[in-house]
Amino acid sequence: MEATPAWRKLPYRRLELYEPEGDLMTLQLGPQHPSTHGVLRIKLHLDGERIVKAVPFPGYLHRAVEKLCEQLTYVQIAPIVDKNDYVAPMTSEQAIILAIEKLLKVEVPRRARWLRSALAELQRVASHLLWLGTMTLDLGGALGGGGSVFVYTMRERELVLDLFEGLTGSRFHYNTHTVGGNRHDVPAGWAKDMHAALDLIEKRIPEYETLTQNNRLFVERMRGIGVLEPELALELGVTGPNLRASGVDHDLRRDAPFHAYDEVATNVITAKAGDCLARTQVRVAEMKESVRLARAFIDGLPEGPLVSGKPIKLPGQFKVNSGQVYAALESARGELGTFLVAGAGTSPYRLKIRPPSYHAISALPYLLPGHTVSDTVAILGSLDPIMGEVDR
Amino acid sequence: MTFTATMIVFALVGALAFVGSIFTVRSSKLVHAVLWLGVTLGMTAILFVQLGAPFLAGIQLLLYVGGVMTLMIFGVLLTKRDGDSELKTEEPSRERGALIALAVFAVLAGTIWLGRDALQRTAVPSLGTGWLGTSLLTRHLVAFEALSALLLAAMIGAIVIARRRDPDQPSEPKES
Amino acid sequence: MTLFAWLSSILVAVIVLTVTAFGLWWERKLAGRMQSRLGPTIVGPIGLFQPIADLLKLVQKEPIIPQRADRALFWLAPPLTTLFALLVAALVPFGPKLAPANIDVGVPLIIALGGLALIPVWMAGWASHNKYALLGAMRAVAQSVSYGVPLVLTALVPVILAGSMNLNSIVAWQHRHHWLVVWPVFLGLPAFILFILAMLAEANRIPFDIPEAESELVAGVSTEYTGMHFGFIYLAEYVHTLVGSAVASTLFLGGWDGPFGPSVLWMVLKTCLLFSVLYWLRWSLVRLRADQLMALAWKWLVPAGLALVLLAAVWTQTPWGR
Amino acid sequence: MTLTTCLILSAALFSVGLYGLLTRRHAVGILLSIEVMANAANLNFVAFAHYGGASWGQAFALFVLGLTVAEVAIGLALVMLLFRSHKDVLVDLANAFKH
Repeated sequence: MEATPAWRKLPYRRLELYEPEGDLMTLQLGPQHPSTHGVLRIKLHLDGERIVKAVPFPGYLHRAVEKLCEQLTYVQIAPIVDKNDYVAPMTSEQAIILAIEKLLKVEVPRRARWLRSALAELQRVASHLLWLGTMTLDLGGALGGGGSVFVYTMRERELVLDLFEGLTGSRFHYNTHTVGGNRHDVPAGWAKDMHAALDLIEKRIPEYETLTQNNRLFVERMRGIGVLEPELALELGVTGPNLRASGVDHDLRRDAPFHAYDEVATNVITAKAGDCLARTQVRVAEMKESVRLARAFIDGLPEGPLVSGKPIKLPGQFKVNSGQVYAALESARGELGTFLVAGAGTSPYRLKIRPPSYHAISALPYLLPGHTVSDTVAILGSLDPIMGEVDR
Repeated sequence: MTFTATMIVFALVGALAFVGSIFTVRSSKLVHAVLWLGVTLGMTAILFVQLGAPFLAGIQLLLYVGGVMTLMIFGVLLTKRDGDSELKTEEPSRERGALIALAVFAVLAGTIWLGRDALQRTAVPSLGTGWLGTSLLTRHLVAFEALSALLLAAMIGAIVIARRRDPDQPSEPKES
Repeated sequence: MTLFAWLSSILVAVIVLTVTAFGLWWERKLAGRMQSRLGPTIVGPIGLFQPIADLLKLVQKEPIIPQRADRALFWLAPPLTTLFALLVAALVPFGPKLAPANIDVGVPLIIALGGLALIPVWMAGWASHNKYALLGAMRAVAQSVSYGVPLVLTALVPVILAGSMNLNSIVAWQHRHHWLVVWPVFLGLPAFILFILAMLAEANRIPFDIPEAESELVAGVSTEYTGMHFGFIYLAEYVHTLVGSAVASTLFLGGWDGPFGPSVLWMVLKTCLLFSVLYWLRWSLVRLRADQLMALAWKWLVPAGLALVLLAAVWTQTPWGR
Repeated sequence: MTLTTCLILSAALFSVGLYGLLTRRHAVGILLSIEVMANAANLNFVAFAHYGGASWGQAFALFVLGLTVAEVAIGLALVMLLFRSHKDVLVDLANAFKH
């Protein structure tokens, strides 16, 4: 890569400073576009195929979830918010439950915390698998090599979804967490199934590495593309694998342990380059680490009650404190935080979700200029945004 | 005078070539003009086959239709300003141009017509592509080499002329 | 051209179209198996009539023309893409006597006609009045111009060795000596690989399918097309690959030459085998970026092609190459 | 098809090209017209080669092809230059090359 041209740094906000050879072309990438991971619109100003300025416009999937939650009781919120991050609903749900428990000062039994950790790790594996598939889909197209990797990763993701179904009875929107514990206990034989599934996934991860990181074409498309400098990442609040790929050693599982992560140590995976390839490497390595962690959490699942006291079902059972609380966990995409201000009744006065994807998206105006249209989808894909989470 | 298949093909192809050339010079949209030029050139290629020069026909398609037309398309699109209207050009002095062209045609056609007896020749079988190649490297060797030198010069010249002045630092932003 | 030649050309066109239809089925089946899926199974025995069902579906669909499209070009482009792709097929010899158009300048003509297929693709992209289509069209043009050069250069290797531009003579020469990929292997094999690469690029196949790059440009040149118009563009791409495989088999794999049995069988076998390998490539690789594609063509393929041509010329002057 | 008809067709094509050369204002349009004229000349060469006498006709046609390609490359490069400096390629502006 040649040195970054001066104009790439400057005009992402000041288009008038750029003097093109010919005319600039404005291309609306999205909201209906195969590679915008939902309904993101990016307004691209192109000089030929090179991007001069890029402005992302989120909001096409806005469903007013936060406002809706203000009308719901604390018990009702969880199944709503797990539709935010529809690729990793489990952590999406856990994030809100964490905040509510923290607000209500509910003690969670150890067994529930270990189970939650295991579920979070399984969810991370599933989410990263889907990400890897869509990433190659962005590079290789649905009618090409990308399609193949996508089908393979979906096949393995299915194993995780089967596990979740075995546990909660639902493949997607689980509603398995209640305030103060978990609703569904591990059924008989589930641990064995999980080990079998994880063995298979662990065996196949090297195959994906062959198809992606060790594939010359894939590497050529990803290396040096969309370099996210650590300073910029920190400034924008980018977290999760995107941040770790830029060389910042930050992981809430280790730095601010939630669930049972203070009892089982997490190896934080980082990479230096900060480009699309580094993000790929970090995620694939994280998958291996997550497999290890999930095994550890299930193997060491302590005996005891799953829910503190009597399961809380009715909103009236809450003794609502006034006050405000922020709780965060490390979802597959980064720091998924919830800011909760208690209301007078049984529903929150204000609920604000801090989605990691939104902050990842905000890096686009800085990453895209200087790259081509082809790189746009690679960069966007590598940031792993989930529009449901971005727009809420 | 009997109508043979060759004659019918010639009439059709020739007419198409002529029509193509008319549209090439008259189309208001330059993109259409380029495509019509393609028609003319392609039809000429067919005529080449009929005139016993299939190799030339192949080269014509390869170079002209494949290469030159592609370049022209680039030329048209890169020199486009905003919108379609810019691709249209209004031609001044259309009548004068037509008059001159007609006069030239009259002179040419008249000359051909006057010399029609001298032009009564029978077709000779083509000497073949092999012979063409041999003659290029023996009898026309100097011209052949000169042509290759010219192509090289043209290539370098085109690159030098059309190059961005400073490819690494496209136009330093001026502070405003 | 005689009447026989014209008739057999039409026959070849019909055969190629039929074969392409089942090539489609074969690809989907193959791709399905590669992706641990089944592929088409419903229509006909083992889904064999799926392409026909697809065709019927496409024919029924309403052709939609965007309001600001260049109507004439928009209509004309898709059939032309298919036509040009089919024209090449008429030049490929399927047996010593089974060459619809057995002409002396087969190689340049094939490459020229193959290059021509670009024009309607560009027409389609430009006429659509869609930015994605236009970007795709410009990519197609740039790609075709770049890859035309190595295509010509590598096709020159068998021409130089066999001393003829007639495809049938080239096969006959391979029949007398060796298949070109077998001997001289240091010429034949690299030339064959380069030819395949350049041919893939000309046919817009992955990893060189940037003109339609559906993840970036929605569908590139075919974005605005519906119904049978889309079908034509789609078909042309397949015909192009099929015919390209046939040409590659002819030039490098000995064409209709085989140890036993009818010559047509060998030709079809080699073509299908190559076709399947290309599909295999398609379903395992990601696509390159436009600038990487150009860099590959000009920095590697063109110099390599030039070197091969030079080497071939030298080889013919050595005692072994005479 | 005789030599005469070929020559007449060629003359017609040439005149049409000339018309275009005289009336087009867009630089690329002028290049197109020149292509038509060169093509007409080529037709003459090949026709004479076919109808006896001029066996070198095909060789010359080949040279003309090469020359035209070179001409188009240079011509388009100039057009690009013109466009870049003036944002327009009407040949009236070509005076600009002087200064």
